[in-house]
Amino acid sequence: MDAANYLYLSVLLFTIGAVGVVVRRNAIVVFMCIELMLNAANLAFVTFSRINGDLNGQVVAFFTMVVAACEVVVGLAIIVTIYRSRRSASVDDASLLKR
Amino acid sequence: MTTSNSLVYLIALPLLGAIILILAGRRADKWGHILGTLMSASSFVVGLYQLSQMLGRSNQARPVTQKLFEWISVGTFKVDAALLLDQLSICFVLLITGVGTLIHIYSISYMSHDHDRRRFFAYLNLFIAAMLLLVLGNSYLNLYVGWEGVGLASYLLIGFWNQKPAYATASKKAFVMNRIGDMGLSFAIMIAFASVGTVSFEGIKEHVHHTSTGALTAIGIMLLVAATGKSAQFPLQAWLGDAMAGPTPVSALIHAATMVTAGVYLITRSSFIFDAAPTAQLLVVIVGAITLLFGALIGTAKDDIKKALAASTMSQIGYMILGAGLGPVGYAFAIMHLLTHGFFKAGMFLGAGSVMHGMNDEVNMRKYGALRKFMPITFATFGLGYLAILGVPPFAGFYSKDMIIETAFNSGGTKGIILGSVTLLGAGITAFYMTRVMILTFTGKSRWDEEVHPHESPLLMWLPMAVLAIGSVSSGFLLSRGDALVNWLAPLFEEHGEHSELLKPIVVSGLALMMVAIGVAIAFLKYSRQEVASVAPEDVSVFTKIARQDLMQDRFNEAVFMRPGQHLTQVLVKTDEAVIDGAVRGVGQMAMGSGALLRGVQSGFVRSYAALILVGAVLLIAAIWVVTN
Amino acid sequence: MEFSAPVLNYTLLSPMLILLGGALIGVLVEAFVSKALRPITQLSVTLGSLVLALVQVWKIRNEQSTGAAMGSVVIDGPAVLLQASILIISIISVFLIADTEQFTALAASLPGSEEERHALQTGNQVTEVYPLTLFAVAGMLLFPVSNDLITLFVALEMLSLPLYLMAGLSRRRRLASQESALKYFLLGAFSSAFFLFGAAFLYGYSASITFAGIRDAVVGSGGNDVFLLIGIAFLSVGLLFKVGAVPFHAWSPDVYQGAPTPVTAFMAAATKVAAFGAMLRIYYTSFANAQWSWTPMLTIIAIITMVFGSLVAIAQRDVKRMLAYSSIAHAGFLLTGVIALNKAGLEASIFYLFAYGITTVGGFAIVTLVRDSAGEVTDLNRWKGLGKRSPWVATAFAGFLLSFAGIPLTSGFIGKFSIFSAAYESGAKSVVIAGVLSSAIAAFFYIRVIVLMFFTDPVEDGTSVVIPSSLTSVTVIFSMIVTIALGVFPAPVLNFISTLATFIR
Amino acid sequence: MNSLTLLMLLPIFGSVAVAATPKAKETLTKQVALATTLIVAAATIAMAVSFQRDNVDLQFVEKYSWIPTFGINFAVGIDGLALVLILMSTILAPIVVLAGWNESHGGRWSVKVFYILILVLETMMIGVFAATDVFLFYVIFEAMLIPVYFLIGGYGSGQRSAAAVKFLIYSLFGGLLMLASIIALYVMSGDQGGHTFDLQALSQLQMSSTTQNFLFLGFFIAFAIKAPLWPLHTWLPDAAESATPGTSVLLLGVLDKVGTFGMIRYCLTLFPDASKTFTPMILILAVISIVYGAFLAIGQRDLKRLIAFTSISHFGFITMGIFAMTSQGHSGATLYMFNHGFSTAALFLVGGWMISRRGSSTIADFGGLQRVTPVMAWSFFLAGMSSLALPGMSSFVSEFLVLVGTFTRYPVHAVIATFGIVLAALYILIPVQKALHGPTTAGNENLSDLNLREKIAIAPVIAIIIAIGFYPAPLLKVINPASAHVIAQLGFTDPAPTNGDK
Repeated sequence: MDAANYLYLSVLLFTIGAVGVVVRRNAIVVFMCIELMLNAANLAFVTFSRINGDLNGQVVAFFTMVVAACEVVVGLAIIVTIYRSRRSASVDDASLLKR
Repeated sequence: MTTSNSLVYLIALPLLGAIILILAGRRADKWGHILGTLMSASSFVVGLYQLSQMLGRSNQARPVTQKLFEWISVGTFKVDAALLLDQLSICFVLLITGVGTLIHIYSISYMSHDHDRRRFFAYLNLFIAAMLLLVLGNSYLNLYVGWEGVGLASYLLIGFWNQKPAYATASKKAFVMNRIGDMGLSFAIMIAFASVGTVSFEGIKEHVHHTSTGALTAIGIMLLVAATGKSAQFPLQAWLGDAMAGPTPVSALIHAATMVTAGVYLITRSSFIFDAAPTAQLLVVIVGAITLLFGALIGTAKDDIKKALAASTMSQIGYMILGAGLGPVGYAFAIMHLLTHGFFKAGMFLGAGSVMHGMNDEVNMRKYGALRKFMPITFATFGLGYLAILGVPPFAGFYSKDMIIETAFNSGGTKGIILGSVTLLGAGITAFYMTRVMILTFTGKSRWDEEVHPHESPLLMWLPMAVLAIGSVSSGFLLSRGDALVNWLAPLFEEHGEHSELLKPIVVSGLALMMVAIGVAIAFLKYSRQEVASVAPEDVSVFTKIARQDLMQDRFNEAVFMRPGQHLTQVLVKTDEAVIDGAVRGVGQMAMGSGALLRGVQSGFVRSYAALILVGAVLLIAAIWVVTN
Repeated sequence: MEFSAPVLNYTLLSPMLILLGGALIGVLVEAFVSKALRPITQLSVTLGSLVLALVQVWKIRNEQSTGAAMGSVVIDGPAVLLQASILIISIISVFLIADTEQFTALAASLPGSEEERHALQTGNQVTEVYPLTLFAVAGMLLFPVSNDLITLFVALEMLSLPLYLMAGLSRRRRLASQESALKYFLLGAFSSAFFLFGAAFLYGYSASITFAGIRDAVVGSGGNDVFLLIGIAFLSVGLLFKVGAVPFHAWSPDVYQGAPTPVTAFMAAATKVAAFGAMLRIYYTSFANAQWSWTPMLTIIAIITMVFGSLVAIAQRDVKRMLAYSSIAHAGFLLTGVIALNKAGLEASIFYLFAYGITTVGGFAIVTLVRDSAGEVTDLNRWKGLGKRSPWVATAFAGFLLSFAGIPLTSGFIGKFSIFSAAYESGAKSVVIAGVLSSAIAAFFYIRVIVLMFFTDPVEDGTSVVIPSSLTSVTVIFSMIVTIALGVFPAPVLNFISTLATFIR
Repeated sequence: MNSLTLLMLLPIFGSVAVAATPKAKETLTKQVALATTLIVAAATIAMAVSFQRDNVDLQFVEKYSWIPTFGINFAVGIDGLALVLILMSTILAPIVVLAGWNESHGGRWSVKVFYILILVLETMMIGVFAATDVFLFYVIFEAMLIPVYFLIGGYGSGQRSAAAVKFLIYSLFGGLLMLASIIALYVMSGDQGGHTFDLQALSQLQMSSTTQNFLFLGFFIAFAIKAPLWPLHTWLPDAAESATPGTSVLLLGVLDKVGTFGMIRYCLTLFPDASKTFTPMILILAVISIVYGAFLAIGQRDLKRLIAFTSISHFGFITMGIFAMTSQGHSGATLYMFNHGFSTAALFLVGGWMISRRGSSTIADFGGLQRVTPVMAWSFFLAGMSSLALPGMSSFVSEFLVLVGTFTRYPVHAVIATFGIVLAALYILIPVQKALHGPTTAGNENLSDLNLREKIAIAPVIAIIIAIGFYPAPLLKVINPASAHVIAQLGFTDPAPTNGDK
């Protein structure tokens, strides 16, 4: 299969993720969409690694996974805290700060 | 040219007096009037000394100069503070200081009850100094300093009693209208510098022959504008009547004898320009002719003695201007009339002051009558002045005015006939209104109120009147004897060729006397044969009404200049507030408004922020796409 | 497959290593030191590490090497300057962070809960903010010295993640604080996804993850230009997000307002240095030859950013939000330094970053001082008459504001002048003109605050200025001195920057 | 005294001394401030005496490296133009301090702050005229806004803070435009032989006419706001209305001169071609300013606003003189700057005393003051006469020079401008009549006349006005070489008299 197709897939996933961030209200889902975007990027790295015949791209993918895991830790901490305070995981409810 | 070191004292003495009197304040109240009078008198003495020196020199060597210091020097614009005393200015010096001193003396008594007499003398001294500078400056710019200086002194003196709002307004009006004239002088100086490269009399005179007629005409017209302002000539005449708000000695000195004649001086002094600019010269004549009738007509309807005299002054200066506009042949006669007028008009004003002094400052002639008995000396001196202004031989006016009328007739062609007729007509009207003044004031029945107790004025007041009366009687004869003044001034003016003689002098005199007789007769018929109402009748002809309102001069000025000006000012004030500052504020508000509007982007919803980022990212891609393709 | 041991130059890496070590000690301190000693110990450890790191940076100031970590980290003049700036700013920010009043006793407790009250009463103050700060600073130090995409991404996350948490630590108005943390986190993660995706395409374009490799590809026009352009655009999204450029700025007002003020100070100042540092490096080295593609884009963004920031700041009623928008405007000014793409631009940007950072910390330090019984007062209307109540504090704040406004004899002016002249030199005249005009707009709201403080009568509503702690005083005074000194005698600093500011490739 | 730097430092030392005075002893504070300004004035006069009048080069030149990275020097030096303006500023300073002895009391802050601001401002006033480095000039140009801002906002009256803000924003806006131009100059200097801000070097730059035009505008708009020229004038009346009289004197008398000074020193020197290009437009603006300012002055009800608008008219004259490009116009404009300083000072100070006694600045609230307070009335009257350029007053000489100088090249402009002298009579005499003449208005019967301190303050102002009116030569001899130099550098010669075209 043409490696370019993986790229298209990656772009598609990224777009889905990005649109998801914008349209979904639940903080967890929003966060998952972001993870989806990160993984889309990972896919792109791996694909390029394949296309370019260079292993560095795959190394990046590992790093990304680790970083994403850290992000989950921090993110969930924040989301949980706010859920406990507000009894709501909707990102739209958190709009005290504006204008 | 002869130089002298003493010219400056002419000016310095009265100036010093003014400074001392102003700075010393109330401390000088006791002796201020004495000092003021002494300063004026000593300036007169210096003037006499200068005259004696001058007489001792040959015709050509008579002018003397004194350079004081370099005043302004920038590039080629070089003006020295320098004085020039020649045959023309010595006439003025003596008139100013002589009449001035007499009026100082008069004022000591006239103003004795005034709380601010010292200040009055300070102003008088200031005026003398400025007026002397006006006639002694050797360049137009030096003249200009004096020119505005006398305007200032006149402003201060008209407004001497400025606690009365009307008087304060009168002084302001005088100053502003004078400034319009001054603007003309500014223009004249600018044009002179731009076209000739110098502003001194001598410098311009030297270059006059290779200067374009256009430039000279422009200079001449602008000088005429200046003259109309200062000398209350048409169309800048309206301030003079109101200027009578000042104390009467002021009217006598400034608004009759000296300052208002500065225009005549200016034109005469600029003879070399006018001689080379016929158009300007013609305008001078026209202005003079209009004004002499204008003033005379106003004079016929005035009940205020001072305003009647003021109108007369305007008219008489019209004669002088007209004379000066007739070219080389007329200058000397203009000056002669100026000098004789200085005597008789000052005398009459002082007389009027004397009357007012005895009548509790009443100025309405309809409240006078029969004062002959109560004020014999005033009547006598005033009467002599009256005869002089009428031009009854051998009084002063006969010599000077007839010469102008004669010159007017002889100026050639239709112009001569028109001018001659105008001057003759003026003489007739003059006779009418002056007779009216005499009758209303001194003869008939008394019309004054009970509490008024007319009395003759004290010595210090009548003495100057008497001296001036002597001048009114004799000055014309003395000045014209053997063409004394004409010959004295002759070296200053261009030679003039023989003139065609339209009418013989004796015919002119006859005609003039006839007109005078008619005027006198009408006045007698109108005012002596019937009772004079102590309140001005209202059921008078339209012409009288118009004449009472100074031929609508104020209405005209108000309608054409003042009210549109005020309106424009108001509009501009509002425009500045609303449009210009409004635009500035608008920019500020626009910034604030757009800030408030853009604030809306910050909705507080994290998803909208994310959308913003997403849109931003897409736009970035699009932008790069556009740029690179 | 052979596996060679990585060669690390520990001297060059020592500033970051010291900080990470300090952070780890901090974590241990949190666990093992008694609550009474905890704050002072944490503060000592943190300050000690920062100062030590600064000393190390000073020692390596003349090093020029790409070999610190096998080509992943580059140490050169700009790196030293930026790291030093970050460290200095961090030190004076830590002085503010030392004010425990600002931080919630127990971040995990529910706002207003019994648990929270208990923690407060017993003085059981959690001090995790210190190690978090050190982690963040370490990330910031790494960010501008990264020399490949992996390191860059890791550094980005390293500096961001602690900041997300720190934003939520406020003791007062905890809901807002948590909200700001959430927003910061979600948007930050979102933008880093863009960043990473862009990085992937750059890798696709150049077949290399090192900056040098990307640069070589750009110079040689090696790969698919579409990849390059997508890469630049998306990578820029991530960077522009961090610096707060429009339209990626939306987080900053909310986060600045919600976060504890000392954190805001730290974040506003230090993050900006780090993010611009990285941006300068990558644009000046890797992308320099693709200038044609990104200059127009950055120019437009710079212009929009400065104008938008200045305009919206006018409409603000909250001092922290106002400073946030002001910082957006300043991001616009700083972008002109990137656009300039010349040595003067680099020097100017570094100077500007340092000067602006110091002034910002000083400004927020003043904000921490104005309080009522419920904590900080950030409503500008209640700042009325501050000049009457506490003239010195108000004067200092006015000084910082004037520096923000770029009035001569303050550091802000020299910064603005140098950065605009650099941009002009590179031909970016439109940015300079927009910069000048938006400076005029910006002046308006800075001056309005001065008017409020000095020319309006105070309202008696309990607002007062607390006596600054000695550490806060040090911050304010130091910031003030630097702000003025850099305005009046900037020559030594400018010279120093000038001799060092050259990127090695 | 022959060091400009020292001269600039003197007021700073003074302000330190002021700061050191005990808070309770306000009189001591004032005395220290007065002493400082007097010493500075004396030092400046000493400097003026040793100034070589015929030397067109800059004198008392000092140059210290300041920010070598950008080629910026602390470079000062003066020619005749700068000397005259510095002289004016430093002579006005003690007068302002003495005249406004109690101005500092109504303020938001202490007396000390007031005098510190004044003294700092004095340093900057000297510096702004002495600077020969464009950057240094700009720094002072902008920095001097700050003390004035606080002086207006802190010690003024009425809508003082709004007026102060308006003043500051307006000025900053202009300043920033100038900054853009300065940056461009700096960059160009870098392209043409090394970064520099030296005025002399910058004037040698080669640039396209488009560039020159834009850069010129950057400078000119800043100066036109400062000067202020129509239609950028609307900050001035507000500022003058709110500021204390002393501040107004410094603001209109000195600070605004920086605008017209800048036009000569920077616009003409740096952008000779652009100056010529824009001359027609600027002359029109100048003429509009003259007439417009006069009309607006006539229409004002507030004494301070009225004075402000007269100044707008006067600045129109100055600008016209500058751009007439003749030696008379130029020297006249420079002399005008000097004279305007004193005549405005007289108006504002006396007006200020009137206002503080009456407690109102509305002209209609006055009336009959001549009888109640003769000395004050006289002072006001003389100040007014100076403002309307009565011959014998200093303003006449300068105004006439400007008119004559303009007329030789631009007769139409000069003619329209001359109408301004009639309007001047109105805008002075109307308030004179309302305030000084007429019956004494109720409430004014017991106003006190000037006290000794006030007399001492106003006397030198009036003395200078009259002295220069009669004997301007000492100043003109200093100004002429400088003006001639500028005109010559621009390649202009005075138009020759047009005689001989008959």
